[in-house]
This record gives sequence, C-alpha cells and structure tokens, in this order.
Amino acid sequence: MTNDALKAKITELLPATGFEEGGQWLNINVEPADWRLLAEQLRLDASLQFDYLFCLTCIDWKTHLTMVYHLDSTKFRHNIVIKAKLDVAKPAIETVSDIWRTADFHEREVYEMFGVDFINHPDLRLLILPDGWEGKRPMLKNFEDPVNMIRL
Amino acid sequence: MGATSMIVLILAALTFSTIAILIAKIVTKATTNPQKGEPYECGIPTKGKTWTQLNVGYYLFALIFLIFDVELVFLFPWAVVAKQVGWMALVEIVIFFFILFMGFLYAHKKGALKWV
Amino acid sequence: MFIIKYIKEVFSGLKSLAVGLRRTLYYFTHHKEIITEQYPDNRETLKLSDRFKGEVVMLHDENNEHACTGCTACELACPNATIKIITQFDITPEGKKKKALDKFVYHLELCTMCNLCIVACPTDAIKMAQTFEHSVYDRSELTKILNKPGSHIRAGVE
Amino acid sequence: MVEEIGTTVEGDVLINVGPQHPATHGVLNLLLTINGETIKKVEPHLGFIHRSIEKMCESLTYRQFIYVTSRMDYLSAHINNHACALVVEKGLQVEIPSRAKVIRVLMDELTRIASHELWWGAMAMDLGAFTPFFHAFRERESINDIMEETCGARLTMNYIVPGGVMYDLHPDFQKRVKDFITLYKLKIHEYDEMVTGNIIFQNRMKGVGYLSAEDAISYGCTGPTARGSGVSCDIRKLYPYEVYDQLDFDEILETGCDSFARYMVRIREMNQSIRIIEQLIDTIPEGDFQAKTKAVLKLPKGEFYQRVETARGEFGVYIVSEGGNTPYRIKFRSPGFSNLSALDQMARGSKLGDLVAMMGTLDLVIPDIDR
Amino acid sequence: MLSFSDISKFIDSWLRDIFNPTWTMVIEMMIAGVCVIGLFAVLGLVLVLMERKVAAWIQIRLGPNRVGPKGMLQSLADTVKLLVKEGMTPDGADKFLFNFAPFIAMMVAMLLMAPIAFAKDFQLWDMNIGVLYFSAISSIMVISILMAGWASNNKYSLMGAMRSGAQIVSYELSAGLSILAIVVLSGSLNLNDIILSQADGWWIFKGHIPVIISFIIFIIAVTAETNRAPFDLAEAESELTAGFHTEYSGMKFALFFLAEYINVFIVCAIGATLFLGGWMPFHIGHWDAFNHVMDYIPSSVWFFGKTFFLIFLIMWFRWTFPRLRIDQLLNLEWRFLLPISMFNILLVTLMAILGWHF
Repeated sequence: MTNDALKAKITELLPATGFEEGGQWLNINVEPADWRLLAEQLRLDASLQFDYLFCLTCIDWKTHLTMVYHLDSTKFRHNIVIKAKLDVAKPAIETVSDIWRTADFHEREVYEMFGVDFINHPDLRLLILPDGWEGKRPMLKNFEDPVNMIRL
Repeated sequence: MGATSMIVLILAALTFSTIAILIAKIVTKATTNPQKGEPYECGIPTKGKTWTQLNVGYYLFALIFLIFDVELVFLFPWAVVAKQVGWMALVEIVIFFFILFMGFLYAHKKGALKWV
Repeated sequence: MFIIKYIKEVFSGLKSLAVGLRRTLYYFTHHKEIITEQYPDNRETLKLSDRFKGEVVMLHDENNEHACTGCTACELACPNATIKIITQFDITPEGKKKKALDKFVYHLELCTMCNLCIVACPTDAIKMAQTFEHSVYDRSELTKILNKPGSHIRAGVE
Repeated sequence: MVEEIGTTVEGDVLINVGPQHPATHGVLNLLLTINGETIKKVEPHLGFIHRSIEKMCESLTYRQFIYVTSRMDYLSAHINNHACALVVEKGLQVEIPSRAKVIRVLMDELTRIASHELWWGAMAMDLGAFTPFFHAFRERESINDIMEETCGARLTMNYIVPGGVMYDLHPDFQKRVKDFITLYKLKIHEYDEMVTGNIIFQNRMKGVGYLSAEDAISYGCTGPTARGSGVSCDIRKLYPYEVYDQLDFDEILETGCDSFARYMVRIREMNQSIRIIEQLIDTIPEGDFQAKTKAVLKLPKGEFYQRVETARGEFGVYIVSEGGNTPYRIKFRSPGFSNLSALDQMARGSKLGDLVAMMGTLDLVIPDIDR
Repeated sequence: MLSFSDISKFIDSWLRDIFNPTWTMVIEMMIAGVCVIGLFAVLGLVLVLMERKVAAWIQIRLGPNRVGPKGMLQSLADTVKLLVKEGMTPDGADKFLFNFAPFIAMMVAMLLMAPIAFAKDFQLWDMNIGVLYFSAISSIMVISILMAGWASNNKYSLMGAMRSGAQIVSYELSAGLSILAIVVLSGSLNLNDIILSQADGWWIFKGHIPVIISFIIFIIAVTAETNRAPFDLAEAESELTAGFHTEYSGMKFALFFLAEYINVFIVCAIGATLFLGGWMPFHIGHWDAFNHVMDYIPSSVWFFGKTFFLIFLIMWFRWTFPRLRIDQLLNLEWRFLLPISMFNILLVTLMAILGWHF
C-alpha cells in the first residue's frame, strides 16, 4: 500500500490520529491510551497485516518520552512508524508483547533503560542490567553515574 | 604369576596414585578463599540443591540391561563349547535368542527403549 | 520392506562416516597442507601489509624535525581521548610568539586503531606503524610521547 | 536475578549455562529449567558485556561513532559500519561515487563469508567435532589477509567513512580475492564431506529447534534464522541498498524450520556471496573512492533509519537528530537480540544436547546482543 | 633371539638360584609391580602425545613442537604442570568418595593389565577365563565415574555421571557379544589359546564378513565404553563443561586422564588380541616360508604395532565425528548394535559349525 492509502485506512481505524510525513516512512502519532487497540487492528486487519515489528525504542525528549514502533508487513512490504508520547514523570503504555512477541525483550530493555512501565507485560524485570539497578534509568538524558560513566 | 598378580596390580595402582597425589600435595601451595570451594556452574552461584533427584529416564534401560547381561553370562559357557556340540548348539541358541528377541521387540513396542 | 530399509540405513550411515574419515585421513597424511604460522620464529620474515594499523607514530626526519603544528585536529577527531596535545609558545626569530607542539601524548592502551586521527591530520605528521607486539609489564609504559626529545617543527610547515 | 520461575515440579533442576561455558561463545547466561535431560524453560540473562553503546554514541560525532559499531557484531563489523555510514549519508543527502559503492558491497560479502566460516567451525565444535573449526579458519584467514591488506585491520576494520571508504583498494586486491575464490571452490566440498553429510551431524540437527514461520516473524527473527523457516527477509533483496539491486543473486530459503534448515541456509548463502563477488570483482568502476564531505558533519533535524543485512540478520540504525554534530538519540536494532528471544520457544521440550545445536545455528554473537 | 619371555625366564632362574622360592616370588612381584607402573607412566605419556599429534595433523596444525625434540617431551611437561597444580576438593563435596574415585579408576585400569599378553609367553596372569575377566573388570570403571560425579556436589558432574552410567551399561552388551563371536570360533576363553588359534591367520581374515562386522561393533562399543568421542557424553564439554570431572583438578584429574588413556590402550590390546592375533605374526595358511620370514619380527613389535593401529583408529574417530546426543546414543545401541550383534553371533556359530572359516 502506498502512504496515502495507509493514511486513509488508518484514519478509518482510528479517526483521531496525527500524521507526520516527509520522513522515510509514514509516521503516525497516537495517544498511549489508543495504542493497544490500534496495534491489534494493525496486526490483524487483512489489508494491513503489520506482522513484523522490526524496531521498538524510546526517545527521551527531557519534557516527555516518545515510544517509537517501526512496523513492517512481510506480506505487503509496507512500513509505518508509530509514535506515542509518554509522560516523563510516570511513563506507562500498554504492552504489545502478545501481538508481536519480539516486543517482549525489547520492552524489557526499554523498561530498564527508560523506566517505561508496560502495562500487562507478562515478565517485566531487568534483562540486561544487573541486580540493584531497579529504578535507575541509565538511558535518560539526566542520568549521572560517576563510577561507570567516563566523560571525555 | 597367577592370581597373586591381582594383588600386585592393585597395590601398584594404589602406590602409583598415592605417590603422585602426595608429591603434588608437597609441591603445591594451597590457598583458600570462599569462592574457590563453590561448585562450578559457569561462574554463577548454584541454585537449589545440587544433590538432587535427577530424572535421567534410563531406569528402564537398566532393567533391560540386567536381562541381557544375564543372558550374556549364559552365553559365555555356551560359546566355549558351541563348536564341539555342533548343530544342537545352534538350535539351542536360536531358540534362546528367539525368546529373548521377542521380549526385546515387546519392550521396543511398549516404548521402553525411548529416552523419556 | 523393513529389513531392507534397516540395512540401507546402516550402510548409508556407515558410508557418510567413511567419507568424513577419508577426508581427515587425507589431512593426516598430507603435511604439506599445514598452514600454521611459525610466529616467533619467523619474526624476521614476517611482513605485515603497509596499511596495517598497529600504533600511531610521528614521523621525524634526519634533522629530528617533525611536521606537527599542534593544531589538535587529531585530538578532536579521536573518539576516545587517546591523544592529548600539550602546546607551548615558541619565540620565532622575528620575536613573535608562536604556538608550537610541546608534547604529543598518545595513550596506546585507549587506542582502537580507527585511523581517524591520521585522516584528520592536515600536515601528515602522524601515521600508523606496522608494529603489533605491544605487550609491556606496566600499563604506564603504554602512554607514549610521540615527538622525540629536542625535535622541532620542520620549517615551512604551517 | 529471578527467584521463582514458572511452575517447577518435583525433579526439576535449575542449571546455569554460561557465562563461563564453552557453548555460549561469550558471556551469555542461560538459566535452564530441566527435568532429567529435557529442557522445560530457557531464560536468557544478558548484559555481562553491556557497554551502553547507544549512550556512548550520543556524545560522539557522526564521523566518530562508526568505529564503535564494529565492536557490536564483531564478525560483521564491516556491515555494521556500512549501515551507519548509509544512515549518515541519507541524512546529509550525499551521493557516493559508484566505486565506493562497489568496494563496500565487495567487502560486505567477504565479511559475510568470513562470518559464516567462523560460524561453521564454531557450530561443529559445539557438536563435538573439533576439526572443522581449524579447517574453517584456513579459508577465513585468507579473507582476513585481504582485509588486512586493504583496510589495515583484520577484524574491526573501520574502513567505511561517511561519503565513501577510507582509502582506495590495495593494488593486489583483485588478485587476492580471485585466489581466495579459487581456494574456496577447492575446499567447499570438504565442508559437506566432514559435516553436512555426516549421519551423526544430521541426526543432531534434523527436527531440532523447530521454529515455525509465524513464530519467526513474530519473534522478529531475521537473517538465516528466519530464512531457515521459509520467511523471506533478505534486506538486500527487499529494500536494496548500494548496488544490490543490480546484482544477480538468490535469496536462500529453506522450509525445514529446524536447525538443519538454518545450517543449510548459511552454507548456501556463502555460495551466493561468492557469486556476488565474482560479478563485481572484474568490474570495479574507476573513479573516486570518497565523495566530498565537510570536515564537520551535521545532520539536519529529523529521523533517519537504515536497514542492512548482516551475516546474522537485519541490522537497523535509527538516528534522531536535533541538527547538531552528534546524534540526539541512536538506536541499534541488532539481529542477535531478536533471534535470541526465540530460543526459549525453540528449546522447550528438547534435550540438553540440542540446546547447543540450536544456539549454534542461531549464530549468537554476544556483543551484538548486549550492545 | 632375545625376547621378553627369555628375559623373564632368565631373571626367574637367576633369582631362584640366589633366593628361596618365597623370596623369589616376593621379588618377582615387586619387579612386576615396578614394571607395570613404569609401563603405565610411559603409556600415558606416549598416548597423550600421540593424541595431540594425531589431532594436530588432522587439523592441519603442527601440534606440540617446543618441548624437547619435535615436542617429544610435551606430555612430560604437562605432567609436571599438573603436578604443581593444586588438587582442590570443593567445600560441599563428599570428601571421601571424591578423593577415592580416581583411585578406583586407576585400579580398574591396572587390573585390566593382568590378562594381556604383551609378547610371546609374556603375560602377568595366564588365566583360563581371560575374556570374561576383561568384561567383568572393565564394567567396574563406571563405578568410579558415578562416584566422582555424585561426590562432586555439582549438577554438571551429576548429569555426566548419569549419562555415563546409561552409556557404559548399554554398550557393555554389544562389546560382550562381539567378543563372543571370537570365543565361538576359537572355542576358548583363554586369551593365549585365542592367540594360538590364529597361528594360521588372524580371525579378521579367517572369519569372513561376520567377524568383520563384530570387529566394527567391537570398536564402536569400546569407544563408547572408554568415554571417547563421539561417545564422550559423560564429559561433553560443550554441554556439561567437563562432565564428571568438572570439579577435579591437579593430580586427581591427571589420574582420571591417565586411566582413560590406559583404558583405551587396554581395549585396543584386547581388540588386537581377539581379532588381529595379538603377538602372533602375520601368517597366511601354510605358506611356511612366508610365515617363517614374518616370525623374525619380534612378537612384542607385532603386539604393540596392532594395538597402536587400533588406538590410532579410535583417535581418528575422535577428531572426525561430532558427538551423539544421549538418546541417539542409546538408540544406536538398542536399535542397531544389539540386534545386529545378536544376529551376527548366529551367523558366526553357523560358520563355526560348518567350518567355513579358513
């Protein structure tokens, strides 16, 4: 599908979406509350079938966090990027690890690096960081660790 | 030298091992630290009991082995005289093996020879 | 039939093993195929390619002159602060003060041989040497001062 | 670490495989729940060599950060560098000379072969055959020599820079590569003789570590891991970069979904890489090897993503730029991380001995997973 | 011509001249003990070096070449290294069993030396049930492994030991059945009688295909029984790090290591005795002239030559094949080796009765 067709289709699924164009792929801004519903539809809708989540990450904008989901369809080979703005004080979003199972590990990584709480994630605990790092968010811009970080 | 050689050999083994271990004990310098005595599990402290019940699923093999090993013991005296006894020996062993093989096939069919 | 299948299975299995055994026997008997480098013994003949990135050295000519102006381009290009340039002010014959290199400190233990400093250098004062035996007994020996004592900047290099 | 895992019944044993274990090829810790020899659950614990490369890159300039990516998947260091250079070029909108493109692709494919050679040897060693490891290194060594001659290093080359490559090809390059191809064609059938056809090996591999196509996609598996399950995911074909769209090569797909299928994909992929090299080696265009770029690179404000195919699968670089000379946020989507997450699904119910076969065919490189 | 039997007879008569029979016996026993220990040590050194050289050449490497001429003294250097390593006992281990297990391994290996005829008339114990003795003693080996694995207080060790138990117990059968084929043909359990029955040709040549089949089964089974690759599941290093001797270090590990190599030597010696005629020179039927020429080569050379050929065979397997999985290992035994060897023994009996062998 072309970007315009995708846009039309997604507007149909979720009327209150914002689009950003000009980038490599079609960017869609969603509210965190709407994300879960949209995700299911993106995965299951016969004309979309976004079955491959190839990148899941988070960006710290200091004022807010942005979750970024890169989706691909192995059948139609169209891509979209979903962005969801999260509150920096208490970032939380619904998990998609049951829709795309690769999100399981990626969400755990984002959880420990950015402190994003993934609601209903089956196994949200530290994956990479060692014991005792709970609550610290090393990838945030304001994180300071005088012992392990070397400033050039 | 006869059966005494067994005693000689056991003593030789014991002396050899003891001397080797004793020399090693004298030559080496032992150091201790708490981590050294831990069981090796790729560098992570072991979880749970180590002397645990391990389900190795070969107890059935052990039983079948027992049957076959007894059979093997029966075969040894037979094998020595088989050539002299002649055809009767062959007939006997065929019957013997037939019964055994039936049992073996039965065990196989029942899945006793599958690792669980 | 079951028996034929069984026998075929046994034979194809044995054959596949025999193929592997033949190959290893070939290598067991053909010692010409051995490719081991006789490393410490062939030190004299061992020649690394001229692009090999071993460590950063500074080029000095026979008059003990180098081409480093102390511009710190390499220091800025280095991703892990391997290079530290300490400058001083020389008095030129005209009596003017001029910035010049005092010490080119190079931390070999931090260097990843990425070659970015060499590319960044505007006067080609430094280059990569083809050395690779860097082990020393004390870590401090890996911190090197690349400009030789008493060396000066070559005339005409700006 | 976790205290309580799933449902343990009488006779279940928790056992750690790694970090100091011969089969993990690095410092990966897998906490297994086993019952006898049967694996009930595999729980990876990562991070033993996590260096937070993404955070490091936030303070490095666009010229500097490329070298760090060689330290992630060190076996396809060159392809990682390639991805980073591509994304920077995408941001700068620089068109690089065709000579540089061809050089990059040639080096990519050589790296891919070298990586698969090492994988082949290491995987055979996991299964208990030591000899293939040394035989694989013979061919790999000649690739490393080519790399050393042209790039100046054997493993972490840092040869690609934004705008092209660091220096021109070595004059001997073409001859050396042709020599390598001759050697490779002479020796490749030995791989089949010693490992592929071996009955023990086939029994160890076939039907082991089943990963269905749906699972492979859902777990985000890429590269030979997914192609062994019949999922078409070769970025070189689907989203071609550089000169891949002008080349004639096949995407290898196997439908076995098991370890043996993944094994065969890699073996056949090596031949495809040779095919690509053969197409390019005689027709390297003349010209510059580097485009003119500014001394200080500044990406415009925006987001840039580049996907490339490394020896292990899809590698993605995601750069968020605020217009400065360093990335604001950078994310590396590493293939090993997603591939590893499928291990639990694959391993459940199989034997302890199968675990090494599965890990072998996933071709895990731990720095790639930990980043 | 000077041979081992002449030397032993000479020493015997010389001692009898000087001492009374009791003392002669004691001194002879001491000499025998020292000789056996010496043989043990030398075999260990030689076999380790041989393994490393075979492995190196197969793997297109040079192998040890630094210590001594052409690396000949490498294994001696290794021994010294192992000697100065600390032999630890883990804190949680069962101390007595842990330290006793290597002794049992050594004792078994040593006891198996008794019936082997190293040369003509040169044997420690010419017993009339030599073959049975070999089968009986070699199965004790598993006890030391089980002991070591259990006492180590380590999960890897325990699993290794359990695997080893299943494995040795299974392969015992096909090893026994393949030996029986020769017993049927020669009609004796005495190893000397078996050797003498091959005076007109070795059994592997005389016995047609059935004996070749049992030879192949024998080699496979003893490779498994000595825990050698591709059947080294008890110590599968890519699965269980080091299996049953994970916790062993220093000299205690060295004893296990030595016992393993001696066991390899012994099973190969038995194989050489049963199938390749032991010290019997290469004879063809009644070609007396040819046989006479062959007799000029000392019997000990024949014996060691054949044994080392078989050892090479086992090493060759190790450096070629990948390891089997535990269920495949048992599958191989119960689905292939056991039925085939049972059928084979019937064939051999038929052949023996009809006198079809040469």
